[in-house]
Amino acid sequence: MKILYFAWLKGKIGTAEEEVQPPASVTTVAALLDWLEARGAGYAAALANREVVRVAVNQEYAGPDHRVAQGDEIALFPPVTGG
Amino acid sequence: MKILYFAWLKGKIGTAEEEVQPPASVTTVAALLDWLEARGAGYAAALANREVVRVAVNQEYAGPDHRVAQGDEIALFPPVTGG
Amino acid sequence: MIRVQAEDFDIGAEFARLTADNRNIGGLASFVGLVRDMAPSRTGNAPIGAMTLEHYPGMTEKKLAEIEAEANRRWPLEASLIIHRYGRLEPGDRIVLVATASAHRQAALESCQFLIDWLKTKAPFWKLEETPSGGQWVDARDSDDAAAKRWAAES
Amino acid sequence: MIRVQAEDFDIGAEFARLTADNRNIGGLASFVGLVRDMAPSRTGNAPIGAMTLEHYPGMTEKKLAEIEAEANRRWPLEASLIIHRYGRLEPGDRIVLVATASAHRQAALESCQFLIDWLKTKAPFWKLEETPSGGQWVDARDSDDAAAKRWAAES
Repeated sequence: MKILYFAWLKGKIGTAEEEVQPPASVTTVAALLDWLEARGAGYAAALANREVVRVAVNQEYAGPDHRVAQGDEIALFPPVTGG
Repeated sequence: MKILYFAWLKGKIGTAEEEVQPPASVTTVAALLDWLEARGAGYAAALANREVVRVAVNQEYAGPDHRVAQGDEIALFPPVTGG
Repeated sequence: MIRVQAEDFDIGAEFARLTADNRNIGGLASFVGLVRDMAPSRTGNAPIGAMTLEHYPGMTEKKLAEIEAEANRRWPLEASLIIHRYGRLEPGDRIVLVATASAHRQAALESCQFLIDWLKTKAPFWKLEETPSGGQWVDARDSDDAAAKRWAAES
Repeated sequence: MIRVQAEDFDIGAEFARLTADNRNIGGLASFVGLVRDMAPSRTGNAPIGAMTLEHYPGMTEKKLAEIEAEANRRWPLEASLIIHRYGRLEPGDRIVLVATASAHRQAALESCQFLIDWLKTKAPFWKLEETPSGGQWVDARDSDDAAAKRWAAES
């Protein structure tokens, strides 16, 4: 599964993109965030406040219960500020 | 007193502008329109339906009770359709 | 700024002038009115060859300046512009440009809508359309009055 | 049409292209977002040297195309255009252009407001401002969410 990070999430985690292989028990967005948060201090800092973390699964906004699977492109980013 | 006519009022009355000398008793917009209406068939046709006649006195919109006086510039026109 | 003119205008150049040297503009809203080749008539849509815009010189400039000042009172605008043409115009020609600039987008968007609603009902212009059955003065529309009245309650 | 690009755009040329050969356009509404040289910060207004717009290539184009399609479903538009830039921009630079054209002005004005409200809250862009105290990611504003929510009830 490919994970993309944008804006300050990218800065805190220290990478723009990575391939991860979470255990089979990780089947939802919420579970994925829990698993990522445990990967290190940068992840923990980036994901501490879930209120300001938006998630897209295959380029569509997704809530915490949205399913994730191998081969998905997941993106984590703060609330958008375009326009 | 100078009177200006615009759009179809100009067409029906047959002139764009004229100088008139109404009697001293004509002191309001409504009285002026009554006086003009009696001046001929073109005026009568143009002023038959007061609902669609707008009046400006010295370039400000004016209601029927607005005062008119010698030296005023009065304009009669249909509802505007700019923009 | 307001301008009443027969000539066409260059939107890109007008916008550039409007925003030049002002780094506090975050949003520029605009509306351009154009001549259509069809117009609603009493018997359905009728093709329009051209139209002639008549106006009341003197009063037009006065009313446009007043409403521009009113928009600047109601919203914190950094710049504003109304250009309205008169004379003979053909389908596709520009009739009017309203542009408002502000630090924030909502002030720009609202004041632009306010200005165009207002000038539809108060600026002394009249449209004479050339139709197959001859010249026809365009009737004012009740919906335009209703649109302008929305703003009255706030004044 | 939507475009996501680093380069600037020419508003006059874009408008000309948008309205070319369509004589049923009576109104063209637009909004241009520009970079200001001041921005609200936690300690009042702070001067901005420049900003860098990051985005999510792929998702950006997808979301802009979706919302443009939605605007065309909700309003009878003759033409529509969204151009959003990314990369480093300086005060006075254009960020975004939204333009909508319709036979009637209200459809153009409303859909323009809808598109800009929507892309403020849904298009995956993030602004990094260069301030005297370093780079600072711009926070999303509650007022932008509220503006976008106005349109949800109608969907």
